[in-house]
Amino acid sequence: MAIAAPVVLDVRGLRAYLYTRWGVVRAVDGVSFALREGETLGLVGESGCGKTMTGLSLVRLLPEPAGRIVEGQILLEGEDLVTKSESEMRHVRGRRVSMILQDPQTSLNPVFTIGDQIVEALRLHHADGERALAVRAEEALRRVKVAAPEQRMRAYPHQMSGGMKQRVVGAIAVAGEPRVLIADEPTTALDVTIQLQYLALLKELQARTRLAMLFITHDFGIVARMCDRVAVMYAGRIVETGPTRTLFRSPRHPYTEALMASVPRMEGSVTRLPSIEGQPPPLHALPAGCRFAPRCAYVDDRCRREYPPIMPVGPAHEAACWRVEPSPSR
Amino acid sequence: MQRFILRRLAQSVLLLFVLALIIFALARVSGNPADLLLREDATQEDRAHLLRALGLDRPVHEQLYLFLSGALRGDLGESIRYRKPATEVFFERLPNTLQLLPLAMVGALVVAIPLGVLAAVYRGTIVDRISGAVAVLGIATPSFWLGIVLIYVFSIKLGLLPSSRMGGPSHYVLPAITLGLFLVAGMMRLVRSSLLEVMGSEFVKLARLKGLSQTVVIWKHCLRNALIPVTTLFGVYFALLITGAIVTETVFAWPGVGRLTYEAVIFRDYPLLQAVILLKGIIVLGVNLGVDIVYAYLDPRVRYA
Amino acid sequence: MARVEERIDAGFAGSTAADESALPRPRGDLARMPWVSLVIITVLVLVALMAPLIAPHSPTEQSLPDKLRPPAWEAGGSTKHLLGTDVLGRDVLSRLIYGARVSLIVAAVALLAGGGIGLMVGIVSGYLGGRVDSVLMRVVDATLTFPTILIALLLAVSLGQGLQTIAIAITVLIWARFARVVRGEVLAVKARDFVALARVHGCSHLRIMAVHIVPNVLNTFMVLLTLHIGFVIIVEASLSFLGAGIPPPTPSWGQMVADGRSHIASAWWLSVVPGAAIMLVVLAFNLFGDWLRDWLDPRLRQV
Amino acid sequence: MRTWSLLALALSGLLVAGELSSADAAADKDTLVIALDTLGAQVMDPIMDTRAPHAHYHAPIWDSLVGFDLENGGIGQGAAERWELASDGKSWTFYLRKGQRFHNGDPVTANDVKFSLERVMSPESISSGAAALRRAVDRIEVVDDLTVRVYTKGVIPQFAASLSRAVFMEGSVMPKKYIETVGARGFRDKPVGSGPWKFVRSVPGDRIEYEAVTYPHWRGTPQFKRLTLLLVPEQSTRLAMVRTGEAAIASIGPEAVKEARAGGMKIVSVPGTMQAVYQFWGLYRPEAKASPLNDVRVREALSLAIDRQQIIDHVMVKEARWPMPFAAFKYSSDMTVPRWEDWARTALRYDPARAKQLLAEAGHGSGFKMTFWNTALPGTPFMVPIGEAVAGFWEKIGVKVEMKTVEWGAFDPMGRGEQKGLVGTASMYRTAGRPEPIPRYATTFVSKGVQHVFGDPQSCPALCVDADKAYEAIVAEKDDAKRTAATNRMIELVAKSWIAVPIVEGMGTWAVNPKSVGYFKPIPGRHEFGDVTERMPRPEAKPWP
Repeated sequence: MAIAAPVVLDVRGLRAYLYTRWGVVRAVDGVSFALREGETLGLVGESGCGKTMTGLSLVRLLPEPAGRIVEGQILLEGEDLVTKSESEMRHVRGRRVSMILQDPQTSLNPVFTIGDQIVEALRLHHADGERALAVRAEEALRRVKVAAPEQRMRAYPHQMSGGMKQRVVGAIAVAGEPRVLIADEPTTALDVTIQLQYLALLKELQARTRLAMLFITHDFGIVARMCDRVAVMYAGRIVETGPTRTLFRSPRHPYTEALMASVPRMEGSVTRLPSIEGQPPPLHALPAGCRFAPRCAYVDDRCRREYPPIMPVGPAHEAACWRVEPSPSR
Repeated sequence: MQRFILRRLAQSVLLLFVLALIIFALARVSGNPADLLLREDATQEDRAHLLRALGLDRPVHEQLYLFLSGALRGDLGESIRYRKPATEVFFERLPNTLQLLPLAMVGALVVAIPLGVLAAVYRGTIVDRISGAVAVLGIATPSFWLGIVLIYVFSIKLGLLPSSRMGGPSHYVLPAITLGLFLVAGMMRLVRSSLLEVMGSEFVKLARLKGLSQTVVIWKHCLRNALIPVTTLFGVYFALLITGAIVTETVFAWPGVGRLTYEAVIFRDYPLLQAVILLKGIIVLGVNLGVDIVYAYLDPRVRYA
Repeated sequence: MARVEERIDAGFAGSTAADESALPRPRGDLARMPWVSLVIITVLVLVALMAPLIAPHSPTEQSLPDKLRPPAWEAGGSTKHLLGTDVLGRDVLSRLIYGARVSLIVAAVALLAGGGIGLMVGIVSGYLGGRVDSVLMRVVDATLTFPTILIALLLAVSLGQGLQTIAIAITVLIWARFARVVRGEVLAVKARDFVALARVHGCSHLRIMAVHIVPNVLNTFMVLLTLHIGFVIIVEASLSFLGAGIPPPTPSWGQMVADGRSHIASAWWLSVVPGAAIMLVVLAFNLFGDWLRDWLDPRLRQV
Repeated sequence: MRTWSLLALALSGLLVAGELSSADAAADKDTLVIALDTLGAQVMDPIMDTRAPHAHYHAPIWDSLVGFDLENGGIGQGAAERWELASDGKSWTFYLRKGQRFHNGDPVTANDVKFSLERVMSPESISSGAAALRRAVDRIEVVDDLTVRVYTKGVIPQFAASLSRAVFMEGSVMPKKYIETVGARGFRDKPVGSGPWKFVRSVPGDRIEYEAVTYPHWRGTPQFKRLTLLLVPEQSTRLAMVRTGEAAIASIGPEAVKEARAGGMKIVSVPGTMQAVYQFWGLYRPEAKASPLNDVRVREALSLAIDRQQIIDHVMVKEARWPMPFAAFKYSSDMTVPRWEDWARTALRYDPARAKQLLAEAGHGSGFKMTFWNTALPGTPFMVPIGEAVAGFWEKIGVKVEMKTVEWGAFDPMGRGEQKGLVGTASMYRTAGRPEPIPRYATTFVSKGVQHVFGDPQSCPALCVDADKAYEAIVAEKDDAKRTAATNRMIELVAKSWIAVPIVEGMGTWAVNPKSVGYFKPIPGRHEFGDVTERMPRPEAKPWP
């Protein structure tokens, strides 16, 4: 991976909270990462760790009226999205940042045809006539390998399989040739064979348009295949980031270590898969100090008192844990 | 789709048969029309003659047989008061009611949808609470009282609108408002809840992701989905309106079938009462079936089900 | 098609069995209780209970010479009759107070009877499903198509007018609405896993219905109760207008509004006072019902 | 949004349709518009409507064989100029006016009268007086074109009167040739009569329109070109229509008089249209033996307890008069009116002290319980408030009244047959404004009568026997003086029994817009204006005083 590729998206100290009846949910509690052009960053963690909320914050689609970005910057090619007005954000969504959601079954409007929904996205970016837009839409469908696009245009969502629908969603996502694509567990709802095809399709799209991709998932198999770099999230914060291979081979944060241990290996005998005791802390009642402390094998009282800052532990490899000795950063 | 319609028709026929039996019995329990037609000093012999003239002297089971066999042939007997076929009396008055119902419904929709959308979009805030209260006003005011106050204000005091009866378009305004207002609360609440549900779904996020504005998302994508249940409610509301019409038609001297139903009850006009209930039942069931078909048209998921 | 059924019923009851990921609630504004409605409701219940103590006059005591006296604050009004007197010189305020009792009794009887039947039918029909369900639902549809006012009129003229007739008439109509909504809820609850779990443990149908189904359906039932109190009072008023309401001398709000309607210009308070009372009470119960529905809405329990 | 366009289309279509439906006839000056609370069966055929008060929509089209005494109510000249009773009292001869014509030009002849009477008596007819006519008429003979003789079964002194709309509506004159050509259905669709107004059209449940005849008419030539009777069931709506000028006249109840005056409308009250009474049922029956109501002193006390003047002033808002004895009015025939006016003033006075004293004498000083059925007959809804006021007065002298308010349709059947629910109870009732009281006495007091409050043929105590004897004396009596004495005897018998007691004499009340119709006087006793519309002047011709 050429290190020299320019940073497309730079997220610094992002905090996004949800104000609910039971207190403030600190879904995203100080997340920072950078995303380079043509690169795929995996955002990994157990469900409820705030990864989806992070994705939604980037496109400013936190659930109204509860969600609000309270701190931090989201620099898209230097422009901070946090301070943009809603109408300005409308020009960003779809054109410069786009997103694929998890469940294809509900991602498409059931009462409009596929063609309508694609054309609607295209119309925002191209000032062509209806005829030309329809052609573009068919072209988009062909690009995501949907068979017989002409008939498909007139079909309704409920007449298509999950896999096909997710391709349509993909087509819509890239219709505006965005610079950044956020994929929030796009294949979780699909069965395995379709999953692989879809991932290959995403790779191909990325290669063709050089777009940067943030891939949100809890499936390490996908991380290994898709992502150049990985950021592990726990209880609203990134605890470790680094190149995929490094994290798989030599994780430094106890949580990443435990996660890697619980991934079934092809080679070697598999007895009982180790699991991590306890539960991730509820996001509206977070303990002081390191949030993994209650479940960490190497915990000491310092961990419980003070939250460890993220420290470099290797080439483009950082971790937020007191055990980690600082090593010469690059 | 054909199988669905056939099943519904079969059910409707069964329903109408049960309805016919109930109304036949209930009408006779409520008294005898002869007592209302005779003068105070009519003798028992006069009563016997009148019963014979009205065909009420036959034993009940024979009357039931005549009624049911007649109904199959479409002859629902002759109205005791109007001395002409009950179906004729009903269809003479039906157009008057049918001219009023759609206006009341459209009026209710025109008020209910914006209120519902406002309540959903600004859910939990004061706007939600106020639009809820405004909608509930429709249920909270007895419609006859509303009608009379409207007449007093708009025709007596301001002289803007005619006070009652049928006539040019200005005659439709007050009755339509009186009839439609009490629908607003139910409609508004449904629009609100179904819109909230739709707003929570994924494709709304996707629409926003496309870069569509909030208003386009709400008014195009969400409302279209949210309105589906509202149209299916048309059937239920149509039935509500036909009964609600009794009060409004009385206040505004509107010669509709609502008023006719009330008269049939008060005068114990068995044949007319039976005919009105059955024909209204048929219309309501027909409208419900029609609405379900329209619903299928609106919601593609159903169309090919 | 079933899915739509739920949504329609939701429209009536307003409780949506929406999917879990809907919007979490902002803290603060909705948590506030609908104080205004609660105050009105408690005042109403207190007034109805202590009617004999607080009513200045007996509701049926006539004094013809001072008939149609305006409320105290108007010219010609006297503090002896704060809200004026009616055509027979009876005190409007006292009749309003006793009328509250009548309206609440009718509402209570009709709702408990109608609601109770509806609840049972709804649960049985929802839980058993199959032919039982479709037969019961056809009966429900039949009752819903029956015109409300007409049944009440027919019962009034056959059984004789009175409190019990109106209560019966409304019960006959209300149970169908309750049954339909409760059935929808039961279907939703039945789909949840813990019911299947209970079956696995060998619980009898009856126990499951009582222990598992009823508590979950109760909140919708509560919401329906509050929303229908308004419906009952309005039906009573419309019946009085058609001459089949609660007969004199029992004071009832509906009858007062109906009787007062021909005095709109000369004695406005005769129909405006009870009319306002009806509006206030129905508004209070509906807003309370709406709040109750949102508060009990399953969606809001989890974040 | 397809749905929106559909809805908008429906809305505009309907509005346009509304526009074309019916021209708004209310505004123009040449049309006399009357708003009524009922149009009865709205069947344009005299033998098809049963309630006498509904005759107001037949009256404009059809003349009656015997007419009205316009000044003080009762009977007068009609289509027949004069009539006489044969010496043996068994037949009546009617002499028709010359030159009368039906609307289709056919002349009115004795054949039409014979045809009309026979048509009223035909099995098909359900008009409520038909049965009485069938019992009375033996045969009808056409003497010449303008003379017809009716033979009656036995002597019936009031036979001629019963053919006047002052009494019932069985005397309508119908066109024989026309009906025989177009048939009953054709006659009902395009009715023809000899009255001052021609039929234009009838919109069911909404209105009936008439057009004035163009030739002078003996009942009076109409001042307006058109007459429209509107059905407006809701009283406050009728009131609103008169105030806005959409209607010239509207029928209202006494409770709306204050409202009407407040709106600047004139009030026309038709005197002696009805009598609100209360009566006790089946006191002679064994089940009612123990009831305190069996003591005449208690019954008299109940009458003395009622302040009739307060009911007249407050409940009826002065739109009522002091009553005469049961079913008697100032225009009644066969009775000495002045004597009974004095009796009514003294006997029906308000004397609570005497009432309490009488109750004490009867051993009920501490009061007793009784059931009182409060109801209102069609057309007189104010009977219920009167009943409530009466119950209020009884409560004041210690009587605990259990009042049961019942809709008329449910109450009327209880009064027939064995009267199970009514024995030993009191109820509100009404006597209609009729010139002869005796037929109404037969209904209530004679043992064979429908209500038989004194006694039934099986058990007929002394009072019942006296009443039957008094009634027989009147019916068969040809000599006027003797019949009057016998009638007075019957009235006294009933008055002293205190079993059926008049409360107030009701009036028919109308609200009139002085800018739409000129000053006119109603016919006493006739609530409806069917026979008055032809004499209503235009507002500019005769302004209101």
